Amino acid sequence: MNNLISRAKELLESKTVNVVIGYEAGPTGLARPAFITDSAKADKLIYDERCVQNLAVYLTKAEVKNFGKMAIVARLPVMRSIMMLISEQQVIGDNLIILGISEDNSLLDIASISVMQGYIDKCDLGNPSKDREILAELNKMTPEEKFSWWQNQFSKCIKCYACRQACPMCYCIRCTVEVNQPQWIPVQANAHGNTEWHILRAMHLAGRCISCGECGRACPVGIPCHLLTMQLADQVWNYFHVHAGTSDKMNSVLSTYEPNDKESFII
Amino acid sequence: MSENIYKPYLMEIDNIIEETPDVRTFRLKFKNLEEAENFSFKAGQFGEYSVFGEGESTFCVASSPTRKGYIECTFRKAGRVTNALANLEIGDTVGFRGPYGNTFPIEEWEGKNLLYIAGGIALPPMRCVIWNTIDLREKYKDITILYGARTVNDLVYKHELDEWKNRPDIKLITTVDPGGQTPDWKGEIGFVPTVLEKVSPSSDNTIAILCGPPVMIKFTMPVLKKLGFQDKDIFTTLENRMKCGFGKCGRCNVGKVFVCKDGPVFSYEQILELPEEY
Amino acid sequence: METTRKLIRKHSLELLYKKLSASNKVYAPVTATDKQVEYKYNPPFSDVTFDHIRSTLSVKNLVFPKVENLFIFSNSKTESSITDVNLNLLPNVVLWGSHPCDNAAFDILRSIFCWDINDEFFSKRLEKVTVIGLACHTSDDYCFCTSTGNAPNSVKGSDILLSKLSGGDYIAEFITAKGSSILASSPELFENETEEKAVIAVVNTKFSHEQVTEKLQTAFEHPFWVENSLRCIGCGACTYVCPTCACFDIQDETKGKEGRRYRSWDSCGFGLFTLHTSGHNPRHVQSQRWRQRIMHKFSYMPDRNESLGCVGCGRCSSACPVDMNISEQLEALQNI
Amino acid sequence: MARIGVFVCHCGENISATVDCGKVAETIGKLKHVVLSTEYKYMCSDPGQTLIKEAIKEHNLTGVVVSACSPRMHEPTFRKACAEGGLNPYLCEMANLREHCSWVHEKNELTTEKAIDIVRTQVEKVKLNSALQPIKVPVTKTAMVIGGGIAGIQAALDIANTGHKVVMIERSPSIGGHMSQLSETFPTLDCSQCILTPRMVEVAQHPNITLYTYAEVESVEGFIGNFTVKVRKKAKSLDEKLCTGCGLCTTKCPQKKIPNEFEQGMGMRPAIYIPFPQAVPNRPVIDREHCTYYIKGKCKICEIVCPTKAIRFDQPDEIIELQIGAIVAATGFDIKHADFFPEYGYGRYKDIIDGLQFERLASASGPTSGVIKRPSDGQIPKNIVFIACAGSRDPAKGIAYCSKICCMYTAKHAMLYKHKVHEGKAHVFYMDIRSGGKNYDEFVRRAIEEDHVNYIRGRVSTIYERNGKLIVKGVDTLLSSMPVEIEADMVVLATAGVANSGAEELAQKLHISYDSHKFFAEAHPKLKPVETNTAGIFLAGACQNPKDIPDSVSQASGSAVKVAALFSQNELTREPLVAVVNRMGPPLHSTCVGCFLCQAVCPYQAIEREDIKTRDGKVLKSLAKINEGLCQGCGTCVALCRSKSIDLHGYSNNQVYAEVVALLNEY
Amino acid sequence: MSDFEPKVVAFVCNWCTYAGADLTGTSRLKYASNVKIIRFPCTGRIDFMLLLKAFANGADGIIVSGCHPNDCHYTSGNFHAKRRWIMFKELMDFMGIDMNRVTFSWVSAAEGAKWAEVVNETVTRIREMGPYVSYKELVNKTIEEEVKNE
Repeated sequence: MNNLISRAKELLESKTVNVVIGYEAGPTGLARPAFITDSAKADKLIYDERCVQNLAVYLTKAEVKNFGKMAIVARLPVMRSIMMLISEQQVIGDNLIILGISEDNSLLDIASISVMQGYIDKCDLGNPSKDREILAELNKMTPEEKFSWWQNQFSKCIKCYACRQACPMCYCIRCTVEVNQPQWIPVQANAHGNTEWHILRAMHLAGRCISCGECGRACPVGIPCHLLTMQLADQVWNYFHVHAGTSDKMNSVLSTYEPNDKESFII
Repeated sequence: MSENIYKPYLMEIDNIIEETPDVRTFRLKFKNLEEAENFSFKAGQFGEYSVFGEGESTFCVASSPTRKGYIECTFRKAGRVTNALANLEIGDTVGFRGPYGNTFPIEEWEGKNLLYIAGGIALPPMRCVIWNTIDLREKYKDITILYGARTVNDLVYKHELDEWKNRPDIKLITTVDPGGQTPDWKGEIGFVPTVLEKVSPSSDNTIAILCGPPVMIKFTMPVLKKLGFQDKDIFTTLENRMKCGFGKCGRCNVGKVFVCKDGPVFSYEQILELPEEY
Repeated sequence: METTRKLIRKHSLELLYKKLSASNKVYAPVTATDKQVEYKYNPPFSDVTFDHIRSTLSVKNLVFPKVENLFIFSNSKTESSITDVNLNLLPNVVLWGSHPCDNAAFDILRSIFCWDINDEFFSKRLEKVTVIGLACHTSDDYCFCTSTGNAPNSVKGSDILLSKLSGGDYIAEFITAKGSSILASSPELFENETEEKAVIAVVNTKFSHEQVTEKLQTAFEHPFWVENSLRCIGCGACTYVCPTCACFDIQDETKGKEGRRYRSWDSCGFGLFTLHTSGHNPRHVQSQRWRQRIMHKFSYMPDRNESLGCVGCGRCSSACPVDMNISEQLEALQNI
Repeated sequence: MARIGVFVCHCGENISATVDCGKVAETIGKLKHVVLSTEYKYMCSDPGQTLIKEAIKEHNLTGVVVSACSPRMHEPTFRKACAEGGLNPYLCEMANLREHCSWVHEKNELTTEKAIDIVRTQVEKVKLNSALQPIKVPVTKTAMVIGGGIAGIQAALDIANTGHKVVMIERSPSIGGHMSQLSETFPTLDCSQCILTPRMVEVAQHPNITLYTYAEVESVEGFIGNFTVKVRKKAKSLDEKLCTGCGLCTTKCPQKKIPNEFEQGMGMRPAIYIPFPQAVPNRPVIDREHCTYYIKGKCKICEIVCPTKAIRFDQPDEIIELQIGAIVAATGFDIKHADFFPEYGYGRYKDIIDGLQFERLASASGPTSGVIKRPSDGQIPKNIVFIACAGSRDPAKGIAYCSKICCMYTAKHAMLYKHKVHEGKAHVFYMDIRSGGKNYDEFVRRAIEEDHVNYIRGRVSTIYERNGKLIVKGVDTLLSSMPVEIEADMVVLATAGVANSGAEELAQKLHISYDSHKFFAEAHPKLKPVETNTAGIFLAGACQNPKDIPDSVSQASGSAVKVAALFSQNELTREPLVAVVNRMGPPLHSTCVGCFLCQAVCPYQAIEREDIKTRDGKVLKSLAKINEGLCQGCGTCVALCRSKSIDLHGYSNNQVYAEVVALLNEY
Repeated sequence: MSDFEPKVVAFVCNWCTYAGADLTGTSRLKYASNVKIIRFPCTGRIDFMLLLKAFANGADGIIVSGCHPNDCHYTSGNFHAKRRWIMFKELMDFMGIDMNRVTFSWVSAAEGAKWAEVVNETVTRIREMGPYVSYKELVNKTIEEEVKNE
């Protein structure tokens, strides 16, 4: 952590960056995103298991973009999000300094996007193990069981869109739910509207989800909606052998194709 | 009448005028005569117009309260509701809730000169008060109307502009942006603030009523100040996104002011006190 | 007015619950499998929790459902007709075990829905609700009811307020006629009060809301808003879990010739909330929306509705995925 | 003000026999906004069309639904009728009651109900149609032909002769291509150069043709009718205006041991050289890679001997920018070279050569002046083996296709050999003989029957040297796979024709697609064999796949007509059914977030980047922008766009959504 | 359920399956009238949301059909569509939404007979499965509940 703080100070003092996006401890002891613009305040920065939010979500936020050059504290999911954001032209890699954090919470030396790519390549890119277990359980269910399991979850949804807002890949200026000509997704938070919203969200993240699980964690009513996108991330790997967020030049799975893509259901 | 404050009057479209390819004026009559009897409104107020199945949209009543038995509204095809409205025909049913909001203080203006300045699709919210004061012509002194649009095609109420033009007791100046004129255009060519400066109406005992896109307001205000208008003598209307129309749904407020309740009519003096949230 | 206080034993409480369930819908908190506390209609008494600090959602949906029909319509070739929703068919609801903060919210909601003209969808629903509140015997860091003029044992908004005694029985305080009628109909379940003291949570005052309101008068342009909302991601979680947030949207939905106009919860945290058709947005960045939320509750509402728009339940802070802690921010605002 | 007119056609009895047209018209007439719903026996007949035209005027219709046959049949008919009636043709839709209803179902109520559903769906759609105007794209009437082989020459001359300007780009110092290397051509055995060189000269002298040799395409931007092409003119180290082509420099150049490309390495050339005597232009270039001056910094003998002082050692490459309306890619092919056939010992044994090398040996202007001498010792081979399908049709070698020309040129080679070496023996190993074409099979029969070439059906497994002879081992599959062994003096491999070097790069510059063998891909294998997927770019010759001369010339003429047709208009008119990016108000308010995933799905490179800048040039926002000149309206981007910021005219989100709703709900 | 007639919507591309269905007509091959076609320029244009909209509006089954791989009029639209459907189907399977109600097929302009088969096979299958109650309930039940005011 000391490394992180001194590195942040150095970057701010040398005016290499205008802000360091990291974590601080809030009054209840939870870690939360922090925006350090003054090197004197860099001591607030923390890094430990409490630091869960995917900070990459801020890279596309208007008020944060105004800072210009910035540094960002990044564990693997954040790095992968950054890769996705660069490849989708939302972030310019040159404006960003990555304060990489390894699995054992130490500061990595990530000098460039290609170094970051090298680091990512060495990591396990599958879904987190606790989610893998739940996914396996769910996949064992019958279709009827799955339907009622998910309907039970969706019945709680209040359409607060925390899942969307917490996701670094949901950076659209206008979300499909805000389109009313036609009204693709029913506005109201009922079974119909909620189900279609979650289908839409998952499909829009197919091949783009980097399995950070932030959507599920952000949900105030506890819907594990991250399982939907993680299941698709698994399937993207099964079908296309691609992990999202592993290169800054990658095209999304659904915007590319191979003529010999295999499927078994088209007659 | 039902206590359901969200329930609209059913109105029948009595007449449709295609002002421009995108802009329509509807004349609406109450289906229920009793409702028509009990209905009244004042200049400046607005309502929620609806197509059942598409939703509601907010615009001013564009006809004068002095013309009884109907209301008129003018809208531009822009969103889901206005597109649906534009598809309707004479005889079709629409919903109307209102009137909501405050009014132009036309009683206070009696005995004064009136200067109306409007740009583009902002003439409709002003048409109501214009006709209202014209219909009470003897109560006011000079009435001047300066109306500008991007092109000749974008001018709305063309038939009424002709009528005003021909009336000796109204001074009408129309202008279009440079390049927006047609070969037979006889009005001014230039932006509204420029033309205003050129016409240079006296601010003496005069009320200015100003409606238009933000950029027009921005450049017209300094001209008005230069001409000597006081902030309290300049009026305009604000238009924020609205849903309920009566200060509950929570979106139209500018600071603590509800545009739907305390507006839409504001004097420039009032506007200056508002935070910039409109 | 002097209120009646009676003792009710734990087992009598169950009898009361069952009796009320027979003739009303009882809306009571239960702990769901994932540790979240949610309200359900007529859950078995054994499932009802008496120890929760706060439910995930507030109970405002009793009077302001997340989706509510305003009327039903029917379209033919040129005609349309409207059918009202019959609000008289609404069932009587007993809200059971809700905490004083949530109960205090009903008055605040009334100040929004009925400040100018009466919103009968709200008021008719409220008429049907009888509130049997439960004073808090536990609290956590998010709680700040005492800073908003409430208290863990405030009777505001309750018809009956239960307070837990150290021995596990309860004191019932009958506040309104609605509450007293329950006593009248089941006197056998209640005993006279003893010396035993109620266990009431301690919630320290964090700020003075009067001072905050005062400060906000001139704070509109203050850099505080941008600095303190950078991490806000712009979801609607805080507003949807809030017991007093009442912003709504009105939409139509059709199927064939039939359709309905309904209102549904909306949030000032969303950009779309104020977006004009032209693309212009008066509150186009998140700091302006965050400012709106706090201003609305602590400045505009005291001014316009003569009520503070916050009950200090702390739900918005606990629901926030990025720890936007409202009491922390208000404390800071008090001192700017 | 939607005012829809619906016309239900009986199609004689084709529809009315199973569908109750009266009921359809009556039910549809009750729909909102339908002001006219009528039926008629034959809508496509003159009176039927008149009915529509009159109704448009009488009822002031804003949309028309013709409920008749398939729109694939009569949509143009009825759209035209609407236009004649004063209604924008894109406000007309067809409901397919014949192919999709009356012809495929029995007469019953369900069929009529389905017909009503189909019509209702189109009524709901047409309400959301918008009046569209055909897209006009200006056309720059200059064509570019890339490649100066026979296909390029033919295309250039044909286009130039229609009166349009042509720019020809050739990367080698002379035009002529592979055809200029050939000796005689099948099946007529007339001299290749004799028929080619006049055309080469014509290209050079044609007033409408500008020729750039020793030049390559650097970049291509723009779209049909409006390409901007940057061309790199490689430095020839020569002032072409001064040079008279006397050739003195080439004879004096001290560096003479450079393998001659034109002779397929069978001869040598100097560093300053004219590729071949009939080259066009007949001017030398300095091969800087091999020139002593460029390597060692001194020599300059050519400069000294040049009578007109035309040598320019310091000449730089020059990049020129050209405005081009259409492009013909005619970059030709190449053949597989050394090391590709280790089993045949190519490269190890000097006397195993490829077909093009044999052409040079047989050519009167070649290194042996037309005498067939084997490379190793200059002896005339007495026993010669030709192996067809060397590489072609061999999936194991990665070339599954037939190179098409080898059967014919092998027969020609064998024949030429027999004509020149009367006592010699010629053997041909083949898999199948593919001799489809005018007089082609007769030609092969002649080789076998008149010139007694020994055709052996079978593959050669190996070639090795023994006692100065090349032992060719194979089997004769027609003789029960009997092993065959031939002691040959020389072996000629008809190696596979492959894509030319640099084809992939060029395809990427042109944004055209190419197949797995890097041959350029046609837009449609049958119906658009000359077009590419990028509008305004056409193909000629063997860059598409190996072809013989007549095929190359035909395709070249074909592409020339395509270019001429394009140039016959001042403006290109295109169907306006293209995608559009939402621009809600000012561009800054566009809902497009600029992720550009749409760019990747677009098969036509029709999606461009538009930067919204402040006055001082700072980029505020980047948006996708559809190039209407390129978009073909497939709509794949529309379905991909997450924010629904792209829509498709004619199949808009609103329209298809309304169709789904209308199809399933009764109103 | 013997007299249940399913509603089936077909989303097809203009160049192959729509033309193929035209050929079915021209060949006078008969098929079930339950299927109604919506024309798209290309399978690449078909938004996955439209499938959900079809179910929400009462469809019991869906057919999605376009050009065979490599035959796309626009070169690659069907390849993109294929990937989209792979993902969509996996998601639906995971959520328990019944993909046996959707037939994905490639039907070329020459396969008039195949189109009739695809339609008949789909209609028979959906008829056996019965109405798609669970999705209909998703839409209707909630509205009813809201009318009852919770």
